[in-house]
Amino acid sequence: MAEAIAFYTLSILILGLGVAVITTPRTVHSVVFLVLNFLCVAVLYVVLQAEFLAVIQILVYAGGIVVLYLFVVMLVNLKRQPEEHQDPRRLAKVGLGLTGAMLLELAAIVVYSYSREPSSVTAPSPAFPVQGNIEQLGWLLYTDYLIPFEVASVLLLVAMVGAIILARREL
Amino acid sequence: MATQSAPIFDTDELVINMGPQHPSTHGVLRLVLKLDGERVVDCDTVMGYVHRGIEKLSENRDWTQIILLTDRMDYVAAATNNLGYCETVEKLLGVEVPRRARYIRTILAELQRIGSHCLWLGTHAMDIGAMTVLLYAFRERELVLDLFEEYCGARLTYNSMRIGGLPLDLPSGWDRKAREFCDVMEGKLPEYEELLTNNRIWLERTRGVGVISAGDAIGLGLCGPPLRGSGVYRDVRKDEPYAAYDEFDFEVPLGTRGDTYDRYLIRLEEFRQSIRIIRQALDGLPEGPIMGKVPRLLKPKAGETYHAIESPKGELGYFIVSDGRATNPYRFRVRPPSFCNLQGLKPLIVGHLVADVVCLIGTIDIVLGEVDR
Amino acid sequence: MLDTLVIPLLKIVVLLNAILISVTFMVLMERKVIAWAQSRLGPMRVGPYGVLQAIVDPIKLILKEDITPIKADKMLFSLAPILSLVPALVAFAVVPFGGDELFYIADINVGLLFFLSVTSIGVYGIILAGWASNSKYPLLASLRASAQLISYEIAVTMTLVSLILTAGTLSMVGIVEAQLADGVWYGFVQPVAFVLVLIGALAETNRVPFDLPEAETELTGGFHTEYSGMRFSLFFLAEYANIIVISAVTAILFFGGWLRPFPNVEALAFLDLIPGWIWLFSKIFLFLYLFMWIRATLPRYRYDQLMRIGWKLLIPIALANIVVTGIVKVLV
Amino acid sequence: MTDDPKPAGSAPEGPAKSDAAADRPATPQPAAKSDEAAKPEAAAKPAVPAAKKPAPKPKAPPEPPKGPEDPLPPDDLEPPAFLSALQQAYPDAVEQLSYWVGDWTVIVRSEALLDIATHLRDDDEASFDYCSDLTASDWPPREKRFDVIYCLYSTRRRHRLRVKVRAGEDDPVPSVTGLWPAANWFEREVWDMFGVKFSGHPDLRRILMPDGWQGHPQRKDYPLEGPGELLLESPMEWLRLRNLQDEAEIE
Repeated sequence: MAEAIAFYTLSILILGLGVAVITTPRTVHSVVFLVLNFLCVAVLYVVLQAEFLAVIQILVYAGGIVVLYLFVVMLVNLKRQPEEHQDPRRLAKVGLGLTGAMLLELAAIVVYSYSREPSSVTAPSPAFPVQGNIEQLGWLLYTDYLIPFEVASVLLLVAMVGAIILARREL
Repeated sequence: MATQSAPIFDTDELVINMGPQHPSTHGVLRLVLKLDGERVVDCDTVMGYVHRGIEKLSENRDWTQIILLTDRMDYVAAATNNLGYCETVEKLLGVEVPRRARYIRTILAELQRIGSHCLWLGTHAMDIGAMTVLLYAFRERELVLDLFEEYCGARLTYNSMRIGGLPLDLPSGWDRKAREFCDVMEGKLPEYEELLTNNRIWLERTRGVGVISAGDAIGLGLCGPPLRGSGVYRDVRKDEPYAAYDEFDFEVPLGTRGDTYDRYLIRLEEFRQSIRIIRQALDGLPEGPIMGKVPRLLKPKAGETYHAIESPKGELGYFIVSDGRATNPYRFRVRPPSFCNLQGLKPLIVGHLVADVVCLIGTIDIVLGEVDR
Repeated sequence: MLDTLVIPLLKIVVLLNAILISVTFMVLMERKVIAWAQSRLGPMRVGPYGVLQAIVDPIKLILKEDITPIKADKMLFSLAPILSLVPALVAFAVVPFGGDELFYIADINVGLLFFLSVTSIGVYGIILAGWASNSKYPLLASLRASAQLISYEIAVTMTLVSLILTAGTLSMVGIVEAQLADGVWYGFVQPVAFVLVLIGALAETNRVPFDLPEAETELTGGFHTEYSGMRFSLFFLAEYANIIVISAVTAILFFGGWLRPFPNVEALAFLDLIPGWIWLFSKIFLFLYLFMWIRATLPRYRYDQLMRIGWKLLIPIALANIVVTGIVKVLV
Repeated sequence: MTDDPKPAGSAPEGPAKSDAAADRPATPQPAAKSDEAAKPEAAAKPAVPAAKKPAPKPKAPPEPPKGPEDPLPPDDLEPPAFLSALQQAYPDAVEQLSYWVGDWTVIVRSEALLDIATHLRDDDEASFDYCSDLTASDWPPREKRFDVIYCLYSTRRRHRLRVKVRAGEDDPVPSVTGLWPAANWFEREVWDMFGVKFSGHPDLRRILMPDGWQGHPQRKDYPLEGPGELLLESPMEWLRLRNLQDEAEIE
């Protein structure tokens, strides 16, 4: 019961803040709403008993990445209006496409979850040799998901090198 | 590889006003800084906030009344201002100053140099964030002020010299106290050095910051420690000796790199040389009168002269024109060392960061009362 | 009900008051310590040896006029001081002041990470304060703050990874217990990590020599230039609460928390007569003193030098430290 | 901005304070504040009858001084080598040599100032690489009322020289900023205080006085009391007028 109340309250908050992020006229305000949004998501993780994920969510997204957003938003002068695009209904088209994709995805999720055995969702992975949330996570990452994990880190490394090369005019 | 692409966003230069109310501009100096990020790309120096028209006032005052106006220029080194003015008028009048008076003048001027450098050291270190040095330096400056108070009764604006000599002889026991002060001061210098000279952060903040070559320094008319920091041997005390400096043995410290650290080392060394001069002067203090033969009514013959002394800030020059008829100078001009050194600020700070600006204002050691007059 | 709600609430109230009161006395202590370092007396007028200054100062700040600049962004301008204070207080939730359950509010299994993530939120207070003031010096300060805090957070987090490797847990209580089990303070096992964390702590709390976001002599007070009265004092509260919490965490991670010195030496067992929390408090006190001592002694770094130290010195050393710790852990 | 102050009592200028005040009209100069207003008066009014040559001549106490004495060097004194060389190199440009209490001064024509300055800086004998001071003095009765004085010093040879140039209100003096960057602010100050124009100066603005100031305070005909009575008597009114002016500028 309490869990349900928490979940729905948080969901409403998260959605409301999400709307606030894209509707606020001032960029800095929208970044602040984004931070609050992330914090609410972190609380949602805690409700789902994923403390590690919650803490990482705050540390990486709220504490790190959004600070960089703010940094950029404060540095850059956004007074100039964006130039008029040739197709005035471009935004509508893009929005329509995105919405369609989103709805498709949602439908796929619904269909998928109903087509499966309901018990398989709650069934845990094979028994862990370790106890505790973080320990289990670490165990999984370095055994079953080792290759995706390493691929992700290499991808991030490549992205970082690319960003540095783009940012520095001459090397 | 350089990609030529138009910037997507407008990047404005940030223009900030540093001063006239700012904790590190050492008075009412205003710098209009154009910043690219934190890097200074342009700088305009605005001054004149304490312009009191001392030159104009002096042209309407008696020759003796001007002495106390000179106090108000470089108010942390009033005695050297007095000295420069009195010597210039004596040069115009052709008055011979007794040897004892010249010795005492030298002692006072060197004490003043120590006092002024104390203030510089404290504020300079404070600007860079080392707050303790300020208190230490002011502790010693207090002793200098005490000595002056005992000599002439004032602690800041001394009015301590007269045309032709001195108003007062040294009080009894003053020379002993001055000697004690020399010992104390010599003992305290290692304290400053311990806090700063080999401090990693201090080195990083001052080494290679505000480098100016010898040629540029001469061209820009820098004087005093900023000029000597670039390795130019120029000290009015040696080149054009005045007071009793030709009778003493002292060295002129020179820098090699011309950066803030060199200027810092030079001023610290000047503490030691000043102590050395004071000791020599106290040892050899001759007996005799303290006033030369000066006419009651001062009316120098028509003519003009320029006379410079080495104030703690640099070459302090007086250019005085007498028309030979009035009891006041026809033209009274001060060549303020702070003004000239301040002119060297812009080439120093362009290209540096905001944090270096305060460091460089400190290193040129200006007093706005003297810049603006 | 009693165990899950009332007692934690009571603990929170007690702790909160303790922090706020200790901050005021910390200001007094800082003034006194710096005064002694500078051969002067410090506050002497209010009460014997100026002790009551700690009470008078907050009263003065509360009574002062609270000014909001006309051109400021009012919402963020009011939000910023709160945003900077709250994380500093929240971080205390996972700081254990003793081994017994009485001495901490929560011992969660991600305690150390929680501490790091919560303190990383505190930077928003500074950034938004600088931006919302709509003034140039605070803006510069908030740019400095964001760059500085991010880079130092990375260094500190990286460094703590090697400590976590040594302890094998993220729980604060667990780390102290691990030190007891190993019979040694981790300050001696991980001296490099200790130094790095200390430097990072100075940088994250904006203390000399890394007090660039405030830098009175350059930026005229930095991000809080436009603040006055109580809002200004909230920033101070946050700064000092941060110092206390970071001192406490450093003491716990590297100096055995509430353990006596040399917990493995039987001959020193008589030291256990002194309660654990006194040990912890004296360690915290030593760190506080160290912070003040550093402030009285050192000049300030320059912005680019600070960034250089963070990225080119601390982070590589922290990475190397992780590798070395890992190798030692595997071999031993 | 201000009205003519017309000080009623004592004469404002320095030289007028001599004992001979009674011989003259009560206020010798109406203390004009703006240079435009002062120009015709200053040129016309004194109408000094005698030759305006500043060469040594018998003193005329009641008159305001017509120029500096610029005493000739004594006959038995040989000028330094670089001065003789300068005289030989520019016989027409060097007007006079002067010597007083140990200081050498050379008076040159302003057209040739840049050549002479370059010579003085680059000549090995002279090598005056350091512009110690640059200032002016004002002698209102003279037609070329300003003396611009350059105090030069050589950090290599360790000797001094003063160079003097005469300038009127409208004839600019060539700027020596290109030779000695130090002269930049000095020339700005001279412009600010005396209104001497410097041609070729990169940035000739006021330096000590506020940007909107009227007049040049160091001139002898500028009153010691300052710009006028309005500022002193009714500062609010003065401020209002000033603000009006500022607004006009903004629009």
